[in-house]
Amino acid sequence: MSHGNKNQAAMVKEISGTNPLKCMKCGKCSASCPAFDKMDIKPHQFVSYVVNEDVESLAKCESLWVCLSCFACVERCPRDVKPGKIVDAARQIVVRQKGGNYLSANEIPELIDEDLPQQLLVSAFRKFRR
Amino acid sequence: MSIKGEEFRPQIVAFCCNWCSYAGADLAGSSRLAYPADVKIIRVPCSCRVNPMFILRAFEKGADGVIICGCHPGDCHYSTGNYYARRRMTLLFSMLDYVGIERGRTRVEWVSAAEGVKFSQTMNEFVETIRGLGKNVRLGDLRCKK
Amino acid sequence: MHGIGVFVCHCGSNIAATVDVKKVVEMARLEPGVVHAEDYQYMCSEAGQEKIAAAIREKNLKGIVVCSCSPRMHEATFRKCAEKAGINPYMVEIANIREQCSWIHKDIAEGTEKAVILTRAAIAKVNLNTSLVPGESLVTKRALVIGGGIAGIQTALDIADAGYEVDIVEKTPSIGGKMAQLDKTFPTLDCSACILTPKMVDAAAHEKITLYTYSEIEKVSGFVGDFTVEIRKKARYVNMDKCTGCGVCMEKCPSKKALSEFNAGLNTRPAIYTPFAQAIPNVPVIDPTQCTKLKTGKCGLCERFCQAGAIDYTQQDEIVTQKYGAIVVATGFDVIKLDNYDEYAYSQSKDVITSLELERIMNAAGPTKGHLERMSDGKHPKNIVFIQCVGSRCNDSKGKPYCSKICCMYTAKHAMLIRDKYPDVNVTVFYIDVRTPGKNFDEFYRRAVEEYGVNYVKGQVGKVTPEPDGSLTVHGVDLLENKQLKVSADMVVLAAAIEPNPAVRKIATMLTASIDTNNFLTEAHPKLRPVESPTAGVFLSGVCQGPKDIPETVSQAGAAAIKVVGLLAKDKLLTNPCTAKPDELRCNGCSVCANVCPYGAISYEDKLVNDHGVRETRRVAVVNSALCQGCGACTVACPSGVMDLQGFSNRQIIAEVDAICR
Amino acid sequence: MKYSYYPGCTLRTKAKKLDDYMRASARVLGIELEEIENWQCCGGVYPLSSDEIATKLSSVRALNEAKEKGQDLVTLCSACHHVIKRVNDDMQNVEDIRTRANNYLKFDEPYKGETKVLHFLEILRDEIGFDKLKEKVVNPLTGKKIGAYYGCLLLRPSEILAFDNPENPTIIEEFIRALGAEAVIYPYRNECCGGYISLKAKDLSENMCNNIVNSADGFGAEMLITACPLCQYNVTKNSEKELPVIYFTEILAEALGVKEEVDAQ
Repeated sequence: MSHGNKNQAAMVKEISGTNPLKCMKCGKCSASCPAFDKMDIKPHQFVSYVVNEDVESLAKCESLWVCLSCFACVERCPRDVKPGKIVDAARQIVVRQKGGNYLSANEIPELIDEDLPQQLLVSAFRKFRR
Repeated sequence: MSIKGEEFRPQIVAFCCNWCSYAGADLAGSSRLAYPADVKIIRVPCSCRVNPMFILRAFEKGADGVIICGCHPGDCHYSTGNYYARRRMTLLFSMLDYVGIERGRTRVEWVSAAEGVKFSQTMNEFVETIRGLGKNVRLGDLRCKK
Repeated sequence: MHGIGVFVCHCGSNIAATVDVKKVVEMARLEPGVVHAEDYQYMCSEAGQEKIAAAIREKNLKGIVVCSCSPRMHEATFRKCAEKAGINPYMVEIANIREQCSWIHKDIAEGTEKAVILTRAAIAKVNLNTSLVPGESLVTKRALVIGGGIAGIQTALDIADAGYEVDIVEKTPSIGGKMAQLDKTFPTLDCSACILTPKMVDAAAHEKITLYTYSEIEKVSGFVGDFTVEIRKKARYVNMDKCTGCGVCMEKCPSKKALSEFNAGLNTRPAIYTPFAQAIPNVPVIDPTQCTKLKTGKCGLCERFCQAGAIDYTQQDEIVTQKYGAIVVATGFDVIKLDNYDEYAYSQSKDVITSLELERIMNAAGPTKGHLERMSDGKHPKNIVFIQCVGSRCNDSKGKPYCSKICCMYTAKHAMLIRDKYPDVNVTVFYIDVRTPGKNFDEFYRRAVEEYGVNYVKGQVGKVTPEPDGSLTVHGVDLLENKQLKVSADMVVLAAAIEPNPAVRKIATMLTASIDTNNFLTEAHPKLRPVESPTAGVFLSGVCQGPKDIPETVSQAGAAAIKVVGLLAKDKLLTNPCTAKPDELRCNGCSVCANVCPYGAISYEDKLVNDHGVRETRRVAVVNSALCQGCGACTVACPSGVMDLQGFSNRQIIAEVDAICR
Repeated sequence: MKYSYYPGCTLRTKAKKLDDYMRASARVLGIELEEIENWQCCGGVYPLSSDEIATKLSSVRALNEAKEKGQDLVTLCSACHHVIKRVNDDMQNVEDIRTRANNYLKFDEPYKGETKVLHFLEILRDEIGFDKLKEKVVNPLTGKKIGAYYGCLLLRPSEILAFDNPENPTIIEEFIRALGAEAVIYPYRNECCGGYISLKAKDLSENMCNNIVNSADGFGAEMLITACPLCQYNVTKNSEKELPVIYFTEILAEALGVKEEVDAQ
């Protein structure tokens, strides 16, 4: 089943500090996620990709960039798996690689308006770029 | 974990009360929850049966660590035995500390009959601590070594 | 001691796979005192025991060591075998080379080395064993059952039918427990009250059963066969002998604000009340926190209207002391508090209820007289959503790690009953897994789906939001469709986890019965002794041991009863001979040992002693071996090291330490 | 009562009013705030990865400065509070992060999470007390129907933030009541506004903010109050209904009678 990259899966586990095997596939994370409809890989599926050592698919998915880090899944997960941390770890792996940035500085001017708080840009930079 | 040439393998004595901790150890066994073979268990009726003399004797004879396990406070089969054990061991351990036996070499842990996982975890941790501390020489009685 | 025999068991491959059994035999032969050593496939088998017996007789063995499974498993077996072969049963020691060696180690060299050391320690100990003779104690032929739910009632009935006296102690004003609150029961849908009340009546009418309702256990002392228990009979403020159960007092009582415990807090009851109409005994109690007369001295209406003159505001709690040979714990369960699950809006909306509350709503004697109504506005709901596993199967700090076991079935029952009675109501069940093992259970669940059209959706709900129009939105997910769902509902029912009755912790402590991390009582053996507690004479019945449905509870109740009957049928019990024993010659009568003894087994006597030719009268400690339970607290407390414990003597334990550290 | 105060980037610029109203109110309430010297931006989001420390250092510096002064550290912006409180928890409980951060920062004495991190609302609740606050109100907001919008950062993960019940919080409602207004409770008050996602996926944030505003409006709220500049921005910009979203410090200043003085500055 697992042809993937063992190292990367181990890295996701290490960065996130969670154990995907604790998951019982209840789906409470997916039921709680406000970004569910924008996600190609759904929160309850994150764990399977790590268990099956297919971090590559996870790294290519859109979900990395639409997770809001609102921690609803972390708060409500009955098994202490914390799917939000897993997706963030995968995102980390991507942005740490060269060229993994999801947001370029050139895009910024057309994205902002005059009321936009600094906090938004700071957060976006931290989440979308190395 | 295989027996390799010069790897330090500590000598560890565990006193377990018959009602909770010994049963917890049995549960760890039947659940196949491994812990190092360095731990050898002595069954006593209650943690309050553990005479400080036994612990001193173990160190004299070359033990590197001694752990006493009993029922959780309030759950003692004999109602109050573990409270006696707790008080005695607190005193003994500070005395041992005074003579140079590091705190980490002695430990009291409450393990119920249902806590096989905790028993195994505790033993793994304890052995790890003792491995970190290395061989114990304080109190060792050379006459005992023949 | 010369003449030790060592018997090493293979336990099939359980031991032999990781321990070189032959090597253990070979090493044992080298130990001092050992004159015989052998191994065998299964030492506990008849053939194995015959081998031991033969060796004892032929080699004139004085003591034996069996290297096998845990002594908690087969120590008794091998003691009996030794006794049959003619040596004292206490000349047997067990080296636990299975649970504490072969099962936890993988490497043969390592396992064998440890097995050799454990054997060596057992040999060193048996060298110092002495023959011990158990004493005898009498058995009080009366049993106590703590808890008057279906578990307690059934246990009591079975014990009483066997001819023994039984007392039931029930905390609330009536027996009946949780089952009395249920409307229908799965998988047959028969009426809970219809099958329970006859049993309640039987218990009350049985000549061998005494009911102590509205009573609690205050103190327990003693041991198997001879427990002494203090029972607190809380003041009812109603004279049980005079009360006719007419119920006028309840009608006239002006204070009607207390939430009804029986109706799960959905409506109110008077300050003087019986929990439900079929209560047994049918004698009300006055709730002192609610009664105006008891709080302020004014009112007294119930007294004025009681024609039997049964009201007595001066009644006090009463302590009854009773002796028992055996005690059965049947304290049952409660539904968890839902404080940690506010995402389901239980505390924010009256229309989010627990399944137990729904049970009361569906019941003809409940707050809505059996009509399906919303608690907020009394409207008939059109859409009902059930959420499973609320607080069950959680390994975070909020819930319970176990499966509550009964929820899948009762939810199928509720769904079916609602669809049957109100075909206009849509029922959706959000589940993680549907767990229906049991006779006719899965068929029952399938009927809910196939015949009653209940909509089952796989996926846990994330949140329930109350809407301005009074409806509820259930934010769920359909994992099989991989879609988020928002379902509009008029009522949401939560399958809240069950947990052991919170009172059980205190009771377990009094009984010195062990309890697990979830507050379920521990059984003596998970498979082979499921209704016995590790504490002799204490037995377990019902959910206090683990989640169970009614049929399982009733079976366990019967099993606990037969264990009690087996105990009470004996006139005498052998006592544990491993008791404390002072060395009279060296005792100086300092009294330290008596202070630590939890059983009051130590007293002091003036005795004539002969100390190296000097004859004098000295005050020395004396142990009553009938009372001593052998904990050993005194042996360590004794400043002069005079007190020792037979079977676990100082010398024996030191010999073990020496053998291990050699 | 003297505290160290960490304002954060946005309170210096776009959300200056959030800060100003608070400072004026604090003066009335006798809360003394000493701004951390040379504070650096917290980063806006808590770095979840457990293997790097660089993104946590600015918080540790601020925490250590408060420790050296022997003061509790007060925050106002939800994001700063979230980040600093979680970093502090790491410094207390995650040995690896603690060791590496201290090795790098080389303080006189290693920082081990000694500083207590408080949100300004917690000071109002736990140090001043809402009863006392009520007594200080000179201009009660009687008749106003106000919805509290908590957002996500103040409440979750509750294990660490320990701010309030994460699914049914009450602190801001109690605050509203103390000022004499009516608190409107609506179920979306702890749902996320979309945060930084509004930059690249505006529609997602719009959907979420509409849910929030529609729910609050449905339950009768006339305005929402928040502690987070980003929430304020998103909920205002990305919802269709025109429900005012203002900072909680603004109504505090109003009730305490210092709003005009701030507005005049």
